[in-house]
Amino acid sequence: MSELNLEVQIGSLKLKNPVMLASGTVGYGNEISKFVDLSEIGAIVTKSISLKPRIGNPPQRIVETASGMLNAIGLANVGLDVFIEEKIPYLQNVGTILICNIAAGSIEEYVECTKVLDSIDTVKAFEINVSCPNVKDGGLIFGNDINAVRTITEQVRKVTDKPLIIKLSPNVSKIADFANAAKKGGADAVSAINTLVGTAFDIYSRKPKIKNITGGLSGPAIKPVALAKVFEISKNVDIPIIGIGGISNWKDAIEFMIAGAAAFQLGTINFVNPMAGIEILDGIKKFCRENSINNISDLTASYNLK
Amino acid sequence: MSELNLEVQIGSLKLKNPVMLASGTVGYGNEISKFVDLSEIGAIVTKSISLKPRIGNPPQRIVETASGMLNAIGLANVGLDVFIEEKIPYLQNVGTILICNIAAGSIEEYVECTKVLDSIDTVKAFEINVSCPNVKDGGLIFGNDINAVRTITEQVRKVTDKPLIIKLSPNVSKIADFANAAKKGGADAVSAINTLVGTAFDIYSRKPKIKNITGGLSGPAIKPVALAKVFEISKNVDIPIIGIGGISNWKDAIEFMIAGAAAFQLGTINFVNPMAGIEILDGIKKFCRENSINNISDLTASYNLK
Amino acid sequence: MVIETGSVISNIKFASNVYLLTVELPQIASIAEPGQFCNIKVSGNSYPLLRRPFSIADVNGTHITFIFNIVGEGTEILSLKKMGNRINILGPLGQGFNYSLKIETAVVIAGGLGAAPFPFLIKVFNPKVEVLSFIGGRTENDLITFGMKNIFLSTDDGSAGLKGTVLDLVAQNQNLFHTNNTKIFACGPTPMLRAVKNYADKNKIDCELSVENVMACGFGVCQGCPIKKSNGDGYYLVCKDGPVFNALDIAI
Amino acid sequence: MVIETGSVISNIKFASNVYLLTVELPQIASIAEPGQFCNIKVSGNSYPLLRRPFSIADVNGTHITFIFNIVGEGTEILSLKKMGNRINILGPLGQGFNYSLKIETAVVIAGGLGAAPFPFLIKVFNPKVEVLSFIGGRTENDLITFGMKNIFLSTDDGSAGLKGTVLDLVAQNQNLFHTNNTKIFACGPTPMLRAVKNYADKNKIDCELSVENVMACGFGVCQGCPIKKSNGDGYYLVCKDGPVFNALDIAI
Ligand SMILES: Cc1cc2nc3c(=O)[nH]c(=O)nc-3n(C[C@H](O)[C@H](O)[C@H](O)COP(=O)(O)OP(=O)(O)OC[C@H]3O[C@@H](n4cnc5c(N)ncnc54)[C@H](O)[C@@H]3O)c2cc1C
Ligand SMILES: Cc1cc2nc3c(=O)[nH]c(=O)nc-3n(C[C@H](O)[C@H](O)[C@H](O)COP(=O)(O)OP(=O)(O)OC[C@H]3O[C@@H](n4cnc5c(N)ncnc54)[C@H](O)[C@@H]3O)c2cc1C
Ligand SMILES: Cc1cc2nc3c(=O)[nH]c(=O)nc-3n(C[C@H](O)[C@H](O)[C@H](O)COP(=O)(O)O)c2cc1C
Ligand SMILES: Cc1cc2nc3c(=O)[nH]c(=O)nc-3n(C[C@H](O)[C@H](O)[C@H](O)COP(=O)(O)O)c2cc1C
Ligand code: FES
Ligand code: FES
Repeated sequence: MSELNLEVQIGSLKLKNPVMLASGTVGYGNEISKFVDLSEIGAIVTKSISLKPRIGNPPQRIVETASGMLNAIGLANVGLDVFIEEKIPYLQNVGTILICNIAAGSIEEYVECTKVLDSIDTVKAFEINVSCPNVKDGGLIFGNDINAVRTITEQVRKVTDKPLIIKLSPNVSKIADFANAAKKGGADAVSAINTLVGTAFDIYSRKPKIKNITGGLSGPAIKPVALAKVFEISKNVDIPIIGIGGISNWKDAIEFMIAGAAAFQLGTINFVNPMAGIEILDGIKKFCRENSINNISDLTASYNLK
Repeated sequence: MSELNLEVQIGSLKLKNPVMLASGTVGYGNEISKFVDLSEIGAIVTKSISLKPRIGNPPQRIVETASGMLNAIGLANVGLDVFIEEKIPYLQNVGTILICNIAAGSIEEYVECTKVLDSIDTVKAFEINVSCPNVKDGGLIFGNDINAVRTITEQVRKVTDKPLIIKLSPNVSKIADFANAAKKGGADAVSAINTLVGTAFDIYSRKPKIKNITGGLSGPAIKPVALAKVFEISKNVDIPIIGIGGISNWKDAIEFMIAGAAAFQLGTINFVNPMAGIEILDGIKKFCRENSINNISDLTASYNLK
Repeated sequence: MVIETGSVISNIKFASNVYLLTVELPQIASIAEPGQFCNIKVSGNSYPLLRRPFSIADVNGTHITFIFNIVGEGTEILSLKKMGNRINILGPLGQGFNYSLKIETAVVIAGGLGAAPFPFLIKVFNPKVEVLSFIGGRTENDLITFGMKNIFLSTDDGSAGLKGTVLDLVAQNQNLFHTNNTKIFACGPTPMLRAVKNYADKNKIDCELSVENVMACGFGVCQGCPIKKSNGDGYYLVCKDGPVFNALDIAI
Repeated sequence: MVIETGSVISNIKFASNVYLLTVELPQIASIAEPGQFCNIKVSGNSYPLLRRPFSIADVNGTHITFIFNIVGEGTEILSLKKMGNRINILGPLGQGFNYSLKIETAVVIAGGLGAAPFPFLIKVFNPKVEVLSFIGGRTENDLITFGMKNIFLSTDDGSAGLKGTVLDLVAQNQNLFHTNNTKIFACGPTPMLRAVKNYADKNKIDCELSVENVMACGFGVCQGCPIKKSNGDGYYLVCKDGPVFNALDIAI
């Protein structure tokens, strides 16, 4: 039996396997490492970092929905300085690829953050969050504007040679156009999707259940939408895709790869099952062996439309 | 105790209560009437009708997802002539308001269908489906094009004085802009939302689980998204809204009214519980009584954002 | 067609993965016909969302029996039901078998779980009808003979009965058919039904097939369950026009 | 902090709507501290999606006991667990109470289900500590006295104990506190905690509050459970920095 090759290539970034942990769902790695040996995971994407610390939105920040959840954390994060001083030292020893996710309220801030982090060896790639729906400035405004996505990509590209991943918003009519803008701007890959805009009201108080009024919908509920977005990009744009949205088990993960993803990220499932990353990796290995797949990357975009 | 007034007004259309049954989920009324006394329901919206019959998409047309389902029926319908000859006679005696939903591949077809149906007394209003994601021609192409929505509305408006409802696609960045286009085009109301584009793949055959490749996601999974769309329209456009998306019980229905809906439609839940319409009506009555609400319409857009 | 919530009378595991579920459903039982099915809400909450369709396997007074195997989460939940649990069931649905008096020989062909609708059918046949039951499966464990009569068996692996397909088995025993008034009733996987249809066409034997399709509503409103008509390019709905069709009417 | 799947030892309904659930959880039991909580997966499938947080009410050898009431679908499912059922539990989580030796009088204040964390706390106190338990509820049925010591009761409707709030009850018995080394431990609805905090501030009594917030992860990664710091405009995370806080540290 030939050796199973789990390596995947995302632009110039090589991962030992396609399992990534999504931004905002594993903090800076310390808590989740109590459950999974991070060195077995393909890559970890840190919580969106901004130039200055953000305290985030007031509570209530989350609410459960049918097979999903809404969140409006408001990009709470320690800010660039503390991240570098306190979080990076831990992350450099975990033995997995570290990808820094950056969120910003202006193009300058994206560029500044990237520039600073570019000099840090431990940071192997960037994921630019142009699509967070839960902050007043930036976020969704960029994510829904093709030109902004293109410009941000171009400007960030200028200050780093490391792999650049643009994380796309699903709250658009044609996500392929945005993937194309990212590509034209010089991105190595896109990740799709961030959360869908949603809300919930308390019928007695008539208040939104989330203080921010709207939040981002994640979890199994959005999987069909996320798959359709990944598939749309795959059919229309020649760029590596990192699939995200509602993955809870190895079957879901493989479904994303078939639909076009080169790798995938686990989000909400980490909250429910912090060992999901390892379990999914095991499931994938078993599937590949049982189906005589020698290179996991052969699964990518292997859809059969006949 | 004062009498509870369940009447709602949607433009010039008055309904005895806000419970409507959504297009494509109750056929032409005959099957569902075995479970509910339709005369107790506010209105019934018939399956999208087109000028000529459509046989619809080949199987598989549906697949279950987490708290939702994908469908790609392909607007299977009997066509205008058979509808008028065979379906209308039944529908005219059911004792509820009949709203005809029209789908078409061209503006002319929309106009033609409306013109023909306008002369039929039993038809009390039109719902124009500019947003079906599952047909190659028309559908989503119109639904994602603001000018098309505006033009269709204007043209249809010219041939009927009956209440005109435009059913909007959620697969856009800013649904309020589309609601506004409908309003400018002369619509009395908008209904939101139609299904979200989604897909699913079989990991062994690598084929899409739905023959049409993508389908429309409906059911509880989409409720948070639907609520956010209704709320977005309510905040930005002064037009009556009919809320649709994942409603399964009376609490969901009231949540939609609070978020901005003047009335609401039940879709997927009809498949699981064909008596849902009546049960929801009962639940709403009880809620209003317990909360001293005398006019159900007071709930509409009664959100408290403080 | 009613919605009825009934108590589980028994839920017996009677083969490796096969269960016999009996539920007290007086209303449905009083109007059910062989070949019809019910759409079952397997849980009390919205997981899973949709009902699951199952053939009416047998009716005894006010009791309805279903035969099912575990293939996914819905049937898994169903397998855990215990005496006294209440289940919400929609039925009876669809068009059943036409089992008129003219039939002299009823050739029942069942593949695997396709045996499900036949105990009820066999029971209601006029006693003069000669029933021949041909039951096929991949292996011995797949063979369900519950409620069957004059049983012939086949397995793909030869672990029981003839080694071969159920169609091989039928062909081998063709001499038993009183060809003038013979009718085939078949239920099973699509490849089997296709073979049965071809066989019936070729031998000009009247034939009814009970087919399956994924379903959302089960009562004709969602249009989710089409099956191609043999004439023209339209579709029938499996849940409303079927699940039993004359083999001549459908293209499978 | 481990994920452990344990068997239900017992699940007893001990008041109108209140359950005492005991689960065999050797790993969690061996490291749990009073005031910590567990995040429980109430079902074996994805409905409901998220875990549900519950205080560790008591630890006996390898057994952990939870006290809960039915408020929604998750707790409803939990109430149906029977001996032998397996439950997947994440714990122990968060920071518990500081119950150091210096305390002479421990004033335990519980509102309704807020009684949950105290049996364990009371058990681990140094035997010399004098425990006074003040338990309030809307009505008699809300009062949970399980595992409490030196109990004082109040109800809003006067159906048991003092008619009034639990704070009225505390004030009435203030003479029992050895003020120098008195410490308050409180858990209950936010309005009650707010009143306790004010009371402690005013009387300069050291005070720890166990607070709640909706949670997704329970172990500090989602940032879903903020509570305002009393100084500065940042937030603590209830699941990681709490659920027990010194009353001086948080704004509620
Ligand atoms: C009219 C009719 C009568 C039936 N009678 C019986 C019966 O008597 N006994 C019995 O065991 N089964 C019967 N079935 C099949 C039964 O409905 C499915 O096995 C069941 O719905 C699967 O549910 P699940 O949640 O366990 O599996 P899921 O997780 O929903 O699906 C598991 C796998 O089965 C496939 N599947 C699901 N539903 C169907 C379906 N309706 N048709 C074909 N494939 C499907 C899925 O695509 C998937 O691959 C019948 C189906 C129909 C349409
Ligand atoms: C650290 C911590 C310890 C807890 N300890 C206990 C305990 O020992 N015993 C006990 O009975 N309960 C305890 N709770 C509360 C318990 O977690 C909730 O009652 C439970 O999650 C409700 O689940 P459900 O599915 O039944 O209700 P849902 O349907 O989820 O919710 C029903 C209602 O309760 C509200 N709610 C849900 N979760 C919370 C929450 N975490 N905080 C406040 N309101 C909520 C919802 O907004 C809704 O209005 C604790 C909560 C926390 C955060
Ligand atoms: C609580 C929470 C916080 C998140 N924070 C971020 C973030 O800071 N930056 C980001 O790019 N995405 C963030 N996301 C989005 C996830 O990375 C992911 O794109 C999304 O949740 C969909 O995947 P899932 O369905 O697997 O959760 C967050 C998601 C959740 C649920
Ligand atoms: C099987 C199916 C068929 C549908 N057919 C139509 C249709 O013909 N015309 C239309 O406007 N909407 C159609 N819809 C959309 C519904 O009317 C409704 O907008 C959507 O399902 C969201 O509501 P729900 O979540 O309550 O189902 C269909 C939905 C389903 C599930
Ligand atoms: S299953 Fe809905 S029409 Fe057949
Ligand atoms: S619940 Fe996730 S950080 Fe507290």
